[in-house]
Amino acid sequence: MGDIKPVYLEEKLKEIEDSGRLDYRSKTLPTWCPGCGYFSIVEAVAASLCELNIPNESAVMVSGIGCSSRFPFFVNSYGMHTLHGRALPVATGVKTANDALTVVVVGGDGDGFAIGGGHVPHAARRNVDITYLLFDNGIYGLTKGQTSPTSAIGFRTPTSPYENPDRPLNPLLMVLSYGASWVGQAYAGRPDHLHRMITQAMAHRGFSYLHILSPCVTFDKTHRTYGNLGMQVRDLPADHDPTDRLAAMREAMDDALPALGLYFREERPTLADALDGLVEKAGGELPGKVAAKPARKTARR
Amino acid sequence: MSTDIQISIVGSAGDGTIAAGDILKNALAGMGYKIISFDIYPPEIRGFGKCIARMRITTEQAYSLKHKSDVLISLDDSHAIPHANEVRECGAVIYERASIVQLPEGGHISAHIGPGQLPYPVPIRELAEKSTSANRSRNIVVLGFLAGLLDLPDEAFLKAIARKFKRKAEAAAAGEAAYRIGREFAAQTFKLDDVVFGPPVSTVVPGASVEMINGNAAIVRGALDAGIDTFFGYPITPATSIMERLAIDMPKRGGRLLQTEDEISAISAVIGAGFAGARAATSTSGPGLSLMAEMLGMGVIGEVPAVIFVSQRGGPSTGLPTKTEQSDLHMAVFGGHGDAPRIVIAPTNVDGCYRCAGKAFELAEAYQTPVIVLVDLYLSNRYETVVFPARPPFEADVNRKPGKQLAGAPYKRYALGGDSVSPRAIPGEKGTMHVVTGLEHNELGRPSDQGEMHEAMSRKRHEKLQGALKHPDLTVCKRFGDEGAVDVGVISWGSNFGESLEAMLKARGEGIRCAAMKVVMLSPFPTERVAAFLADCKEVLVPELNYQGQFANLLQAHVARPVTRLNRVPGEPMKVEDILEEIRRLAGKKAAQKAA
Amino acid sequence: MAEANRKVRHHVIVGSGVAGSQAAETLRECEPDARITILTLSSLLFYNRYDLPKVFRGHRDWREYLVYPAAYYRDWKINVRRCSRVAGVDARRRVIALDHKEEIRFDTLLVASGGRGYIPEDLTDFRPLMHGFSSYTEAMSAANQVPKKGHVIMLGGDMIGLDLARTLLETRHRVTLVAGPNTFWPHEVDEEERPALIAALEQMGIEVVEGADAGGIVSIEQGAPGLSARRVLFRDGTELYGDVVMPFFGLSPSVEFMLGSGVDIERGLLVDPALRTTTEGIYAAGDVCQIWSDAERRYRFYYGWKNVRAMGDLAARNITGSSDPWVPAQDEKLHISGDGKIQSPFWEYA
Amino acid sequence: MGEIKPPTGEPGTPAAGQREYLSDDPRDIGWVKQNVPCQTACPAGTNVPVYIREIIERQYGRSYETNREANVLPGVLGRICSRPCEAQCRHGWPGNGEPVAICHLKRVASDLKDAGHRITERLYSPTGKRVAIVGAGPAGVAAAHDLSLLGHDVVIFEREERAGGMLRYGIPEFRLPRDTLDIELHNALRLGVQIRTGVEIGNKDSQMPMGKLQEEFDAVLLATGCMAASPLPLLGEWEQRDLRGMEGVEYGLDFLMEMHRGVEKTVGKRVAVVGAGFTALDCARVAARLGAQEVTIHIRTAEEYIPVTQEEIFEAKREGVRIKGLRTPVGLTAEGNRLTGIEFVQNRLGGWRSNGRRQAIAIEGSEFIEPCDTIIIAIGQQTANDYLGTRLELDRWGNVRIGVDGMTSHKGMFAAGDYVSGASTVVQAVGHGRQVAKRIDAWLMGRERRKQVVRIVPVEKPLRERAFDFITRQHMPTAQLDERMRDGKHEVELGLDENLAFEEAKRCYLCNLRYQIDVDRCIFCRACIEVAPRNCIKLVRGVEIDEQGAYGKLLETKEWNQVGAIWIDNNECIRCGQCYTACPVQCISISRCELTEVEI
Repeated sequence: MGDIKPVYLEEKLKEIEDSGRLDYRSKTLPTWCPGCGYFSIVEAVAASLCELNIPNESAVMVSGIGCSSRFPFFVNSYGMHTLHGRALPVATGVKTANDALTVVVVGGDGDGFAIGGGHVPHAARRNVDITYLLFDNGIYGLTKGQTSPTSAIGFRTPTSPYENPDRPLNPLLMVLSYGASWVGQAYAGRPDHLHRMITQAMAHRGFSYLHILSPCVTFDKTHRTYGNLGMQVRDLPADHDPTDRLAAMREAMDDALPALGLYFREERPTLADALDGLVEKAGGELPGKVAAKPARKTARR
Repeated sequence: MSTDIQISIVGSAGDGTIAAGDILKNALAGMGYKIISFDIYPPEIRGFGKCIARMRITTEQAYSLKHKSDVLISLDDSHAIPHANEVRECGAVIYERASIVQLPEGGHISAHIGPGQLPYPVPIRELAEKSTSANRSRNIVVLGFLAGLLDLPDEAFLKAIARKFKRKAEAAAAGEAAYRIGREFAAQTFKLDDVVFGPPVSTVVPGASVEMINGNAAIVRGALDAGIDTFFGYPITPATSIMERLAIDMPKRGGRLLQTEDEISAISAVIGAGFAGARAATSTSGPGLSLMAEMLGMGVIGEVPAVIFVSQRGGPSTGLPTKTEQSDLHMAVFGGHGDAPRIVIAPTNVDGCYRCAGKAFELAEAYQTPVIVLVDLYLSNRYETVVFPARPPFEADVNRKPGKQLAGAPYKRYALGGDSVSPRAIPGEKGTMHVVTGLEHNELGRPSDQGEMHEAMSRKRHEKLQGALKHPDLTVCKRFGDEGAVDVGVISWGSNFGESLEAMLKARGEGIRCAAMKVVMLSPFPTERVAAFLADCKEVLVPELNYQGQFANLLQAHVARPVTRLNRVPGEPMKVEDILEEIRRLAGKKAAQKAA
Repeated sequence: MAEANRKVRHHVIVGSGVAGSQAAETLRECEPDARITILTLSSLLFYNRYDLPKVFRGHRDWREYLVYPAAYYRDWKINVRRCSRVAGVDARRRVIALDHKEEIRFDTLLVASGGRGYIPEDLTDFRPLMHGFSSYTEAMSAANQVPKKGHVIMLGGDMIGLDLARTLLETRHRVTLVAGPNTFWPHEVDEEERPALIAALEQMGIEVVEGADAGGIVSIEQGAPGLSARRVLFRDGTELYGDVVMPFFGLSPSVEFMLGSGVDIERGLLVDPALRTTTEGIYAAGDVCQIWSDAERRYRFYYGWKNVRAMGDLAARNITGSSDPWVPAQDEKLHISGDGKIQSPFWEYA
Repeated sequence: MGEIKPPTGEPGTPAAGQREYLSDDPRDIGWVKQNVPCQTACPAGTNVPVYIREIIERQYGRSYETNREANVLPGVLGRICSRPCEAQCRHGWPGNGEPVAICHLKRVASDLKDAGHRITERLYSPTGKRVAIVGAGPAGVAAAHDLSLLGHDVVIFEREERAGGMLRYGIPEFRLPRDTLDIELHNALRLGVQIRTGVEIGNKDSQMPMGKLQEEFDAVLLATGCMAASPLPLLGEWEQRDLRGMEGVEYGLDFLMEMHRGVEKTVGKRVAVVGAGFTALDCARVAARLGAQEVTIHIRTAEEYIPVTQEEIFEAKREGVRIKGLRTPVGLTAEGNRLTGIEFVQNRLGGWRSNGRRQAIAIEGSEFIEPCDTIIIAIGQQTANDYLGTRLELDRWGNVRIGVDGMTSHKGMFAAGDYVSGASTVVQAVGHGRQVAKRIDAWLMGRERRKQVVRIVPVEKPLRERAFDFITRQHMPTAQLDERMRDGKHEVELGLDENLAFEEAKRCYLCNLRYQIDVDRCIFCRACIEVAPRNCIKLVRGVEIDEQGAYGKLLETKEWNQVGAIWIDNNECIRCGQCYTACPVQCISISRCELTEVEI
């Protein structure tokens, strides 16, 4: 039960308008099923872009195929809606062409860890300076509810009518082991925390991977529902050290009670840095040092 | 009295349009009517896309849908308004009586109902909420209303509703409540006595069963009746339901189905299982077939049986994923790298889906090659009433086995000569061990880059397929209509043939001398029989749902003669009227020439 | 083009009966380019209500009752919006609000919504046990309830009911009339004329019960299974049994959607002799309007098919520029002809 | 920002652990005024949703007490109220169906409360101040009750033999049984109010002079109502003639009062009632019961504009009363001193009057005569001021003028009810009596002792189901026609039984529940809009604020980058609770908002 202290609408509206985050929304109303957790994510991304003061034209949203991949249409920025599973390579191309852009890749669990699973390790180890938001609802929504690589064992779907025999992947553990330089987890049902995590992920220089747990309100009425997720998620322990990859992996191992927060963070050269380095090593000359990144405000909170 | 009624339900995604159509079809089929139906739905799960459930209910099986419906049900006016004029004179339009939001002038469907049509406003939402305290059951409320309006028996509907919600007792009870309140409301309304259901005609022969089924379900049934052992697949519209249905039924028969991570993996697994002797298949649509092309080449060169069910949709790329089109013929017949001949069969109706699906496994084994069964979204999702024979008309095992090997004689997996089909051995059998490779190989299956060998093997791979044209109990092509010389011949393939046939029959009714031919086997091509037909025709019309005229291209590659192409890509089935118009034009042209 | 469009006037007519349909036709003749929309509650196009007794002769196909085929409306470009309930009229904004939340803008509005069967307040509790006769649907429902040679109890007995009674007698049904002050409505019959008229009804074969003599109706009841479907009980203890009970107490004007519009209403819409209501651009015609009669110095109703049609025609002409006064088109006298039969102008229709 | 206080610990305080807020922010007060239209429409300010909710919970006694907080005569008003609340009921708004039978439910609380029901009221300690009230009608009784609660010493002076005023002498028993009236009057005055009946204030010998009251009491409240029947303005030769004493002529109010004092009244065969109010209808119905064969009510305008409830008109018609419109009497016809008919002139409707009714304009030369044996003139009542020793300032309608403090032009002399407003309704009199009582208290004590705030209490669930909205209005069972006519006192309306009451009470939307979305937690997923039964949840970019500081219309948008909030338009909201259940992040809260008073 929330605070029942009355909220005065016009004050609230003014606060929201003044914040400027509406500028990061497109005009189009999102077409996801009402109640979908993805609404929470698009809202948080808008708020984070706003908070980091990233100019709209410097942001690029790249996606593949799936429910989540409609995302670029709802953000007031550049975007690409590419092929199933191929968003990460496209984003790598975009980022390599212009390092000044803020590139956000969005995709679902199927896009990222089924068809496109082969691309994730490479984007991570190269430390492409992009933010990869993985919308994990543990199901294939767009094809109407089949199992995904993160579906639980025993989950019944049209393609696993008796039960899903496969154990789910642990993308966090995978990505930690792939060498991603920023790894975190959030939950669509906690919009505040989600927003803070996205802000940090975007602010990070390098490949940031944010795993976002979300329900599929249309096809999953039993497993990953708001009700279940709400009870399962916990915060990372207060004393968790985000520079300790092993500690992060230990926390990531607990997929029954997923912990929310920043698992791991390190600063290391990005793909662009490495390419620049190769050029230097070859004795070439950089084509007029890429303009400094657009100014970023540090997170307000 | 014979029945011929068409009902359309139009709604927005999430309104339960398709579900309502399913219940209605099942109820009517349960009563013994023949049904042909085809649903149209948008790519979004929710949101604002248009859904149409459209069905034609007849005493005898019809070939296609009609252009005008007898009843239109609107679950969403913004989508239904453009279809209001598709209701025939004296037909009925059933719609939501009151809007929740203020509408602009003309925003309500009642503004678009012509003077000849009958309006039926129903407080659908209110009735739904009244009966179940929720608005989800609006679709069932209208079904209740429809049943009342057309005086259809409750039992058939309640059975169909119970079947729809079989695992959810609560939903079934709510469905029944919604149905009853709709029906009750109809009792207060003006009766539509123009749409009359005559008595259904039973065509069940002893032992056979009659089912209202769609193309994909028929494919599944054919595969099961042919004894499919393994299936690997990846969801893609409009083929997904093949896999979904197999997922339910295959384990019951000891079969194994696996959802792989992508099409590349799926076709790989199918080839592996085929090598190991299983009857294996996958299903996909155009984009998936593209991904599979590389592994398809492997199947051809390795002479591994494999069955690929392909349901076409609008392309290229993601294109029109929920719309129908016949534009993958080129890829199915020619697609891939290298000289990679394969068998491609394209059924023309739901019954054909069943037969082709079963025969595909025979063909794959008999000619040791990947077989593509090419349907499209229209046929996959189209429901028809099909009579299934008591015994499946498929051979359980047509493997040509190597038999007892002479001591010391090496087993030639790819032996040349004869009908070019070599004995095929399966792992686990003694004395016939060999290697299947993607490299060009000799008769033993060992790598060989000799030019002669590549020529010989290429010829073998092509020649062996000729046998498929004479494969027993398989319709390769078939002629309908007038015998002998005709003014106009219509030749077509796939789902589009129903409309072509109906148009040809109508043209005959108008006194035009004409005939039609359906071509089921596209590769290898039945050149002789098609050429004979074309020789009878003064004018040839080739209607198909693609822009390029892919079938006409294929036809002309085998039989050089001018044809008239009718190509449409509206994402929907072709209109019978359009084909008919073209036949009339061609017949007129002929007459004019004669007169001159 | 846009300029031309703006000049096209939109005439909206509420009601598709004799008055409304006649008005639409006259409007089209007077203004070939105008937009004409008829709003009606009915699910059928204009049909002949005077023909409804035919349902008791077994004529059940609604198409038989239509006055014009659908093509007429297409050819004449008259848009008929059926099953459309008017919720209210905003005379100031010139907008009609339909019940389903659509607004229709109009330049002129003709209210020709007619009347519906009046049921005296003391009988309203029994409404579910009575069969109306004011629409095709109601007529069908009554006809379906009456068996061959069945017995109809008619309450009130206005001229609509008596017309039906003539058909019922010809089709060998039994008719009992519970007479009262509304018998012969809309004719105003005085005490002296009445006995002879009642006798004429009896001569026709109608069994007449004087309701007042029996102390009035106490209740109408559903008959027990196997017996007659309805029982009418009178205060003096007598009772009547029949297959259906049909009220015929005359019409009360359908004006509720005009309440609050600012247009003056007493029982019907008050109009001047040119059929203009008190609000500019809004006219009324037919059974719904109370016309000021200079001769009688009062507002009064005029009934009958010819009157109503003439009103529709007049209203349309006045809407399109004329300013003619209303002249009744029909004699209103009820009389008994030489052969002892009742003759009423309200039974004469084309 | 509203004033936030800790729990008050008053009766009705929510269970421990919950909180409640008291707010005096105009936006919150405005919210209640706009959102609880029945309460706002009630002159007494009855907390309708709460008492109906208590009926659903079958707590009839509590429901009765909730009523009594605003109106000490629930059983009486549950029968004869003019129901301004029902005209405003959200359930009766276009598209929503028919209004809740608020009045009938009020009667339910009275009828079904436990036989041993105990009245609970909070008393102030005695102040030592004395107040005299003239007139024991609804306004006087309501004021007396409140003043006595506030600790003042109250004495009522009543001219008639018994208390009740109009209620007892002006309303027929078939509408208001006297035992109900007696009990409620007794309960209202039981807290030490002295009532002296048969005492007439005036300047004659037998009367008590007003000056004496002023001397003996700290304040005097005049609540003598409108008890003088207005004369019928006729034209020509009849203009100057006094109709009293003419055979066949009755004045409506006098007719009823005499009857209720015990005088045997008779009417002729054909009775014409002139007038359009409750009194006219009552007279017509009484006439029908007295054996008249033809009773007609003649009105100047049309049925649409007469200020009585539709049910009242319907019942009168059912009893055989006819209503004829567009006519004004201009003269009578008579044989000697005996009335034989009325001459009317035909009217047309004219412009609007300030009270929302229409003017009638006579059409020249359209006179006509209708024969009748009795005319009952019930065109209105007036106040009588001749009993006062002093002259009071009057307004242009001849009613006494009072200031915002409730005081007349004479210091210490207050006035309330019809005596101030002219003939109106009982509920207005009760409401006004209470208001003026509060003013008197403030004057006597030198300060306001109570003020209005909004109490906001969280509610854990919607309390309703959507299916309730489709229950149709329950009909009030009425006595059979012959029973009614046989015994003129037989109550016509029989009251709702427990089952009917429960069904009817469930219909109430409980408009005092405020549904609110926490914009900070909202993820804009529109799951709530999906299930909304009406256009009640909106994508908003702004809100209008009216001059009182309360919210007006929500400004909607369909452009995503304009959507500042998804907001529940409580004015459209029918409190079905669908959105509350649908919200995935539980960001919808429900709170009960009710006007209450706190001590200052």
